[in-house]
Amino acid sequence: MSELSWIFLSAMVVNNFTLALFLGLCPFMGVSARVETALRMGAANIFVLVLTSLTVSFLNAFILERAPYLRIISFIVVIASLVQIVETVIKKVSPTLFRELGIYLPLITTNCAILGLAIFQTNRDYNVFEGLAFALGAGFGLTLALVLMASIREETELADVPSIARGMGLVLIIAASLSMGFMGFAGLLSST
Amino acid sequence: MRRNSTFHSGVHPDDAKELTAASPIRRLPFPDEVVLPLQQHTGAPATLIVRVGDRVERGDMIAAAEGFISSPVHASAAGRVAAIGPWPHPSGQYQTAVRIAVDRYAAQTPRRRLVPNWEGLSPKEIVAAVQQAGVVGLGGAAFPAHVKLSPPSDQVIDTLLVNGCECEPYLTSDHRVMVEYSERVYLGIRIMLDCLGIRRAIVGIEQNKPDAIATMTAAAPVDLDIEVCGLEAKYPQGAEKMLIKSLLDREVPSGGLPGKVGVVVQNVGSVATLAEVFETGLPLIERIVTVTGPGVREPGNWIVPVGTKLRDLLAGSGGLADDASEIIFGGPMMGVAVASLDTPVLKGTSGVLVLSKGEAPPREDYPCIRCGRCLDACPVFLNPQRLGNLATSERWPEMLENHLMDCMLCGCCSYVCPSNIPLSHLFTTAKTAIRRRPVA
Amino acid sequence: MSGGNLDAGTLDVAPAQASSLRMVASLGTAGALAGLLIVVVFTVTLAPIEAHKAEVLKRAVSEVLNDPASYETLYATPQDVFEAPPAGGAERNAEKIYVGLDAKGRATGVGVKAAAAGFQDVITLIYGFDPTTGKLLGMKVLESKETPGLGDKIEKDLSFVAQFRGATPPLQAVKRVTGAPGEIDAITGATISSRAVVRIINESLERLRTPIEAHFEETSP
Amino acid sequence: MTASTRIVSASPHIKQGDSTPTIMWSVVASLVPVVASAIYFFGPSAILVLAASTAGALAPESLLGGRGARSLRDGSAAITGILLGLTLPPGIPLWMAFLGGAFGIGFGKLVFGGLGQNVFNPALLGRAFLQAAFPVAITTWPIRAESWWNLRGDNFALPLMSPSVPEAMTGATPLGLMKFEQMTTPSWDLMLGTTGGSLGETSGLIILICGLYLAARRHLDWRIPASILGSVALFSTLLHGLDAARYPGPVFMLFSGGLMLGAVYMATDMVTSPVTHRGCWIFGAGIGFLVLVIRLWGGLSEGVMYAILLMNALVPFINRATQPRIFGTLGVGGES
Amino acid sequence: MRETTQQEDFLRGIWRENPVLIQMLGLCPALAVTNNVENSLAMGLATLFVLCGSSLLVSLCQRFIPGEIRISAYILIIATFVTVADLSLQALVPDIHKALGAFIALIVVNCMILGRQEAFASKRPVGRALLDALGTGAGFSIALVMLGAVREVLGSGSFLGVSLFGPSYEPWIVMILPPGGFLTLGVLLLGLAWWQERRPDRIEASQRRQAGSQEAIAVAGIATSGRPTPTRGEAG
Amino acid sequence: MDLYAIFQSILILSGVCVVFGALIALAHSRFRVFEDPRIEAALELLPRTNCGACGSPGCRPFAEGLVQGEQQPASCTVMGPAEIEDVAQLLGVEAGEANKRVARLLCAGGSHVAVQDAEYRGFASCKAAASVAGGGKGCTWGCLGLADCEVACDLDAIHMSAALLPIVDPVRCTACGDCVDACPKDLFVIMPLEPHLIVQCRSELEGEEAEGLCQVACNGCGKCVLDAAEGLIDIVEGLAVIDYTKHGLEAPGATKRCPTGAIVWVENAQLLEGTGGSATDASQTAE
Ligand SMILES: Cc1cc2nc3c(=O)[nH]c(=O)nc-3n(C[C@H](O)[C@H](O)[C@H](O)COP(=O)(O)O)c2cc1C
Ligand SMILES: Cc1cc2nc3c(=O)[nH]c(=O)nc-3n(C[C@H](O)[C@H](O)[C@H](O)COP(=O)(O)O)c2cc1C
Ligand SMILES: Cc1cc2nc3c(=O)[nH]c(=O)nc-3n(C[C@H](O)[C@H](O)[C@H](O)COP(=O)(O)O)c2cc1C
Ligand SMILES: Cc1cc2nc3c(=O)[nH]c(=O)nc-3n(C[C@H](O)[C@H](O)[C@H](O)CO)c2cc1C
Ligand code: SF4
Ligand code: SF4
Ligand code: SF4
Ligand code: SF4
Ligand code: FES
Repeated sequence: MSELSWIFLSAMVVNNFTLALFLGLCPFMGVSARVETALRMGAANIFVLVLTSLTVSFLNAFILERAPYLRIISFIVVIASLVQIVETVIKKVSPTLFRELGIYLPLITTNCAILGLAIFQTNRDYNVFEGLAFALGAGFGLTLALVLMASIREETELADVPSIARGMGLVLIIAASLSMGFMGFAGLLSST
Repeated sequence: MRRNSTFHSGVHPDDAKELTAASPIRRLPFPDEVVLPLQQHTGAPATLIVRVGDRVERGDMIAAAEGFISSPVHASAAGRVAAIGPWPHPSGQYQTAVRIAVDRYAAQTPRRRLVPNWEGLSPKEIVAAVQQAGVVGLGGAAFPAHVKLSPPSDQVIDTLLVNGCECEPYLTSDHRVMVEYSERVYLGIRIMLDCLGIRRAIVGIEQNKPDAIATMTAAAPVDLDIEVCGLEAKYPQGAEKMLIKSLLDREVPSGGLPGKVGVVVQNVGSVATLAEVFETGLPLIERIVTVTGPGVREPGNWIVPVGTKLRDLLAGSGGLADDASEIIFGGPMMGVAVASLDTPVLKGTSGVLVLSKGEAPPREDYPCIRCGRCLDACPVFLNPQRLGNLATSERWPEMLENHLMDCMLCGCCSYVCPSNIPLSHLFTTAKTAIRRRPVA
Repeated sequence: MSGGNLDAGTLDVAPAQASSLRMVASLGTAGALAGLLIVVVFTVTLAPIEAHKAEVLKRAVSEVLNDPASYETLYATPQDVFEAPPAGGAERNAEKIYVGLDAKGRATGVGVKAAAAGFQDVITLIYGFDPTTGKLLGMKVLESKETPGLGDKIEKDLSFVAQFRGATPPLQAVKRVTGAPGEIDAITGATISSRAVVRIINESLERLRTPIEAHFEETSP
Repeated sequence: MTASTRIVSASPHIKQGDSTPTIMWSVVASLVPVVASAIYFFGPSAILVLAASTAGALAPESLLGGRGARSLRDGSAAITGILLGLTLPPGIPLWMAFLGGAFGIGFGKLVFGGLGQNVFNPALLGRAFLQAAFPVAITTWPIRAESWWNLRGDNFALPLMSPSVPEAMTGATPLGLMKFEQMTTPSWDLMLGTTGGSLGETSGLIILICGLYLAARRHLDWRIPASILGSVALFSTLLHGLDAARYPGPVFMLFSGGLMLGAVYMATDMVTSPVTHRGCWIFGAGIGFLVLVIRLWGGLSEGVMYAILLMNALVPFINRATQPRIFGTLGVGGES
Repeated sequence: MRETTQQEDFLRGIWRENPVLIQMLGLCPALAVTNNVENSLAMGLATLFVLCGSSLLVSLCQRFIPGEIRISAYILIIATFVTVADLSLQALVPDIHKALGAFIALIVVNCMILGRQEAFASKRPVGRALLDALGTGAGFSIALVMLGAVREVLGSGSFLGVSLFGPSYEPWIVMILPPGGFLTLGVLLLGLAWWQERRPDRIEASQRRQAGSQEAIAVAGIATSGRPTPTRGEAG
Repeated sequence: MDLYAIFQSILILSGVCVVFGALIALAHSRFRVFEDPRIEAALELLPRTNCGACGSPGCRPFAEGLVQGEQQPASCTVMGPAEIEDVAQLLGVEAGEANKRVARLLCAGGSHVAVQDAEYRGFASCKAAASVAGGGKGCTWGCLGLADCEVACDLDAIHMSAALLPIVDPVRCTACGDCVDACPKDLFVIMPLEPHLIVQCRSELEGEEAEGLCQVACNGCGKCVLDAAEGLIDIVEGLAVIDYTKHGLEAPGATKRCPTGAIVWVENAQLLEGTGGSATDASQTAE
C-alpha cells in the first residue's frame, strides 16, 4: 500500500512527468493557454494514460513475453490505434469536445507521456496495480502542471509582458519556475 | 429594529464640509442669461415647445415631458428665447439647450399658481402634478420623482427612506436644507407617504451632521411613523443600496431597484423641493447649490435659477482663486469635471467644487500591485482589480462576466488604489463603450 | 504555435473512403514487414548487446565480490534459494543472486541486486555479502538519478563506497561516526541518499539473509 | 485662469494618502531592525551579502526595467534584494548573492512586465535558483565565529569559482539537526536568534514585531501570516501529540528556519498573493501545510521557500475561485 | 499549396522553421537529454536517422496508405526505425544508450517526426521528402547541440567532457537539472525574439508607431497611464 | 538465424496490426463524420487574420461560405489578387470583384488648429477622455488624438500625425471597421476608395462659434452647396452633408470657395492632399 502511494506521489509531484521528466511537453506548451482546455486536456490524458497502463500490462503479460524487442512498436501501434478509435468516437458523440481539443486529440497519441509511461512501467516491472497507480499519478501530475500553467498564462495575458517574452519564451520561464518549485518535493516519503 | 447601522466596505475620506456647513442658504442676483438644456433628468429628453424669439415668463413650460419616464423643463427666469442650439452640458457633450435672455426689468414672480394644491388630490393626481412640475431627484441621478411615486402594482412598498446622508465630501446643500427647512422636508414626506399610501419613513443622516440630526429629530411630526437615524459617516453611505442595507438590512438584488425590497428612496432635497412646489405653486425652477472648495474665494450655499451659467455662479461666489485648477459639478468622489465656464447648473447639480493646484496635484501612476485594497473598498463586492485589468485591454465581454454592470461608479476603488489606477473611470469608459456597441 | 505544421493538410480532396478490408490488409502487411525488419536487426545486434550486458554485470559482481574467479546465477526467495527460476507462486518474488566462486569452485560470497526509492527516484545497486563472516564485501550503485554533485556521490565518492567493504550489517548511516559496528558515515549534503543506500541493503538482507545463509551452509560445509 | 492651467480629470478627484512607493519604502524601513539583527549576529558577512544581493536586484531593474528610473524609485526591487539577502547563508560567495538577485528580478519580475505583473515571488525565485544551482554553498552554515569581525565563510570567492570553506567552520541549522540528527534546539535560542541559519531567519521575535507594525499600517494583509502560523501551529501540535519523538512541537516549528520571515515578509508580497480575503486564508493555510509536508516527510530540512513558490503558482487559480459574493446576490452563493 | 525550391526544402528546417526553436516541436527530447553535448549530438543524430528513414518510406508508400489509417501506418514505420536505432545504439555505444534512457524509444512519439510525415513527406516525391527530412533533422540536431552546449558549459564547466574552467569552477547544477532545460530554451527564445526585433525594418516600424503615440501623449499634456498594448483575446 | 523468432515476431506484429486495423475500420464505418475537406483546404490559403472585413465573423466561416458558394474569394480584402486567384482556382469558382474600401476620418481639427478648453489628465485613451468633459477639447465632436483607433487597427494602417490626427494608410487599410468601432466620437466612416468629396468635420456649431473652436471647422456657410451639383450637398444642423447616393455628380469644384477648407476632394490618402489645412504638413512630417 505505501509502495503504491509512493509510486503515485512520485509520479505526480516528485518526478512530475512534465516538469521533471520532460514528458508530454508539446501539449503542455500548446494547450495551456486556457484553464478550461487545460482541464479537458488533462482529463483526456488521464484517461489515455490509464488505458495505456492497462494495455501495457496486458501486452507484457500475454504477448510480448517472448519478444521484448517488439515492445516499442507494439505499444505505440496499439496505443495509437486505441486513441484513434476513441477520437473517432468522440468526434461523433461530442463535436464540441472534439473542436475544443482540436488537433491535440491525435497528438495525445504521439505524446511522450503515453509511451513514456508504457516504457517506464515495463522497465520497472510494475504489476497491474502499481501500473495503475503510476498512470494515475502521472495523469494527475500532468493535469496539475497543465492547469497551473494555464491559470498563470491567463494571468499574464493581462500583464504588460515585454514584447520579446510574449509567447513561448515566457511560458518556458514559467515552466522553469514551476519546475524549481516542484524540486521542493524531492525526497518525499523516502527520507527516513 | 436595526441590525446594521452601516454597510460593509466603503471608504473614509476627509469630509471637508466645514467650508460651507455653517453658511446659510442665500439667494444670488438673477443672471443675464439662463441656459436650459432639454436633458436634465434620467429618461427621454423633453420636447421643445418654444421657438426663438418667444417671450417666456418664470415658470412657463418650455419643453414637455416625452412619455412617462421623462420630465418637462420650465423657464427659470422671465425673458426672451434668444437661441436654441448645441450648448456645453455638464456631461461633456454639447446638447440642445434653450437660451433665455433674462428680462432685466421683469418682476421675476409668477402671475398665477401653476401647480395645484396637494390637499385633496388623489395619488394619481399628485403624480401627474409632480410630473408637470418637472420635479426630479436632486440626489444625483436626477431620476423623475413622479416615477418613484407610482410603483408598479406588483411591488409592495412599505417604507420611504429619506436620504440625508450627503456622504460626498465638501457638499452641504442637503445639510443646510435639513437645518433650515426641516418643516418643508416633513411636508414633503407627508405628501409622499400620502401618495404612496404608506405610513413609515426613515430619515438617514450621517453622524457628522449632528445639528441636522438634532433639528430633524425635533421637528419630526408625531402623527407619522417617522424615525431619524444617525449613520456612520462613511462614503458611500448615501448610495441607495447602501442606505437600504444600513437602515433596513435589506439587500437590493443585483440589477434591481429599491422597489424590489419594498423601499422608495428620496433625497432630502428632492423631498423639500416637492413640498416647495406645492407650497409656492411654482414648478422646479430653482435649486440650492453649494459652491465650495479651495479654488473659490467665497464658498457658500446659494439658491439659483436652474440654468445659471457656471460663470455667473462663480462670480456670485467671489470668483475663482488664483490657483484654481479644476471645476467639478458635484462632489469630489463622483462629480464630473467641466471644461467650459458656460456650462449651466442643472436641476440635479447639488454643488460646484473648485479644486486648487495643491488639492489635485498630478500623481504618478504605478502598475497594479494586487494589494486588494480596491476589493476591500468596493461596497458592492466587485473585483475592481480584475475589472481594471480587463478594461485596459478593452475586454468588454469578460468585464460583463465579472459583473461590471453592478458597479455604481462610486469611485471607492480609485480612491484607495495606491497605484493611482483610475479604476472607476475605466469602468465608466467600459460602460459607455458597451452601451454604444452592445457586446454579445 | 506548436502543432502549426501538423494541420491535416488534406489537399488531396476527399479520397473515396477506403474499404475496410484494404485498411486491414495494408496495416497487416506493414506490420509483417516491420516485424521482419526488426527481428532481423534484433538478431544481428543480439550478440553484442548481450555481451555488453554480461560484461557490465560481471564487472559489477567482481567489484562487490572482490574479484571471484567466476560466478553463478541463482534465484532466491525469502524462503529458499533455487538453481533455476522457481515455477508457480514463488516466481514473482524470486530475486537473482550471484554467487562468487573462487578458483576451486568454492563460494566466496554472494552478490545481490536491490532497489528502492532514493532522493529523486529509485536507486538500484548491487552489494556483496559474505554469509560466512556475516560481513559486506562491497557495494556498487548501478543506476540512480540522484542530484549530480550531491546525491551522485554515493557512486562517485570512493571513500563512501569503500566503507561498505567489511561493514557488518545491519548498517546504520550516521552523521557523526562513533565507531560502533555497522556505522556508515553519511555524506554531507547527501545524507538522504546515503541513508537510502543503507536502507536498501538492510531491507534486502533482512529478506534474503536466512535463505542465503542456509544455502551456504548446505553447499560449503 | 487660462485654458492651459485648467484641467479636467476623472472622478474621484481626491485620493487616499498611501501610494505604491510609500508602501514599498515603509516595508524597507521596517526591515531595518531585521537587517540590524542580522549584522549583529553575523558581522561583516551580513553587510556584504545583503549589499551584493541588493545590487544584484537593482542591476537588471535599472538596466532593463524601463520607464526611466521609476522602477528603482518605487522601492520594490530594493525589497527583493534585501529579502533575498536575508534568506541566504552568511558565508555565501558574493557573486552568488548577486546572481540570485539578478535572476530573481530578471526572470521573476521583468519578463512578466515588471512591478505588479509577476506570478512568483522574485526574491524566493532567486533563492530557489541559487539552491538548485549551488546546493552545497547554500546549505553551508557557519558555526559561531570567534569575533564579530570575522567573515563567516568565503564571501570573496572569485566569480564562478567555488568557495573554500574549511569543514571545521561549518555547522548545521536547527532544522537540519532535527531532521538528520534528531536533535532539538532550545526555544529561547530560536526566538532570540542565537542559532545557525541564514541571515534573516535567526530572530523570530523581531520579525514578528516588525510584521505587527506593518499589519497595523495596513501594508500587509494580516490574514496571511495568521493563517500560515496558525496552520503550522495546529498541524504540528496534532502531530506532536501523535508521536512526540518523531514530530517536534509547535514552538520549534514556528520559530525555526525561515518560517517567520517567510510568513511575515514573503508570503505577504501583495503581488504574488491572492487579492481576496478568503483567498488569503486558503493561500496561508496551503503554505503552512506544505511547509510541514516538506519539513517532515520531504527530503529537505526546510520547505518555506518551496511552499511559498508553489502556492504562488496557485494564486491565479485561488483568485478566480474566491471571487467575492456580489452585493445583492444573497443566497445565490459565490461566484466561481 | 505554394511551391518551394529544393534549397528551400532543405534550409527551411534548419532555420526559418526550426522544429525546436520556431515550431516548438519535439521538445521532450530537446530538453530531457540535452544536459551535455555528447548526449545532445547522439539524440540529434538518432532522430535524424529515424526522420530520414521514415520520410523516405512514407513518401514511397504514400499511394498505398488509406487515409483512415494514415497515422497508424506512419507510426508503424517510425517505430520500426526507432527500434532499429535503439537496438543499434545499444549494440554500438551502450554508454550513450544508457544515458539517453527511454528517450531513444520516445523518438517514436516526437511530434516533429510525425508532423513532417503528415505535412510534407506524404505529399511529396522521395527526393523532396528526403531533403526536407535532412533539413529538419539537422535543424533539430543543431538546436539540441546549442542547448546541450549551454547546459554543459554552465552546468558542468566542460564542453564535450573537456573541462573548461579548471577544477575550482563552481558548476551551476540547476542547468543539468530539469529547470535548467526549460530555462535554457526560454532564454534562447528570448534572445531570438530580441534579435528579430532588432532587425532594421522592425525597428523603424515600431519607432514610427511609438513616436506617434508618445507625441500624442506629450502634446496633449497627458500626465498619466501609459496603456499596455492590448492583447486581443487569444494570446499565445 | 532463428526462423522461429522471425515467424513469431511477424505473427505478433501483423496480428496486432490486423486486429487494430479492423477496429479502426469498424470505428470509422460506425462513427465517421463528414466534413467537406475543401473548407480546410481553402482556410489554408486564407490569411487567417480573422479581420472580418469580408463580412463573415472570421476566416473559417468565410471559408465555409466560400465552399457553399455564398461568398466570393475577392470579398477578402486582405489577400492580394494572386492569392485570391489561388483560392478561386482551388474551389473552381469566379474570383469575383473586389471593391476597395477604406476608412475615412471626418475631422481635420488637429492640435494645431483646434482649441483645447482644458488639459485632460487621466488614462490615455480617447474612450476614457471622452467621458471627462468630452476630453477638454473645445469642439465636442472633434478628434481627441489619443489613438484608440491606432491601437485598434490590427493591420497597422493607422498612425498618429504630429498634429495628433490619425492618418489612414489606404494601402494597408482593409476596411475592417475596427477603427469605426473604436472611435468614441464616431469619426470614421468606411467608404469606397474612389475619389470624392468629404466634409472633414462634424461640428454642429455654426459660423463664428464653430470657427472659434477650430480653424478648419465647417461653419455651415453653404458656399459648397452652391458650387456643387444641384442636390448633392445640403446644410443640416450647421454642417454640410453630402448625399453619396449621387456619387456621379461629385466634382472637385465644390471645395473652391470653402472658407475653412472643411470640404476636401480626396483621391487617395486623406489629409495628405488638398486638405487646405496644415494637417497636410503634419502628416508629411510624420511619414
Ligand atoms: C456612490 C453614490 C453615492 C451617493 N450618495 C448620495 C448622497 O450622499 N446623498 C443622496 O441624497 N444621494 C446619494 N446618492 C444617490 C442615491 O443613491 C439615490 O439615487 C438618491 O438618494 C435617490 O434620491 P433622489 O431620487 O431624490 O435623488 C448616491 C449614489 C451613489 C451611486
Ligand atoms: C538541488 C538539491 C539537490 C539535492 N540532491 C540531493 C541528493 O541527491 N541526495 C541527497 O541526499 N540530498 C540531496 N539534497 C538535499 C540537501 O542537500 C539536504 O540538505 C542534505 O541531504 C542534508 O544533509 P546534510 O545535513 O548532510 O547537509 C539536495 C538538495 C538540493 C537543494
Ligand atoms: C523565508 C525563508 C525561506 C526559506 N526557504 C527555504 C526552503 O524552502 N528550503 C531550504 O532548504 N531552505 C530555506 N531557507 C533557508 C533555510 O532556513 C535553511 O535552508 C534551513 O534552515 C536549513 O536546511 P538545510 O540544512 O537542509 O539546508 C529559507 C530561509 C528563509 C529565511
Ligand atoms: C509586504 C510586502 C512584502 C514583500 N515581499 C516581497 C518578497 O518577498 N519578495 C520580493 O521580491 N518582493 C517583495 N515585495 C516587494 C514587491 O511586492 C515585489 O518586488 C514585487 O513582487 C515585484 O513585482 C514586498 C512588498 C511588500 C509591500
Ligand atoms: S466604482 Fe464600482 S468597482 Fe469601484 S468601488 Fe465603486 S462599485 Fe466597486
Ligand atoms: S487597489 Fe490598485 S493596486 Fe491595489 S489591487 Fe486594486 S487596482 Fe491593484
Ligand atoms: S481599423 Fe480602420 S484603418 Fe485599420 S484596417 Fe480597419 S478600417 Fe482600415
Ligand atoms: S479618430 Fe477617434 S479614436 Fe482616433 S484618435 Fe481621434 S478620437 Fe481617438
Ligand atoms: S516531443 Fe512532443 S510531447 Fe514530447
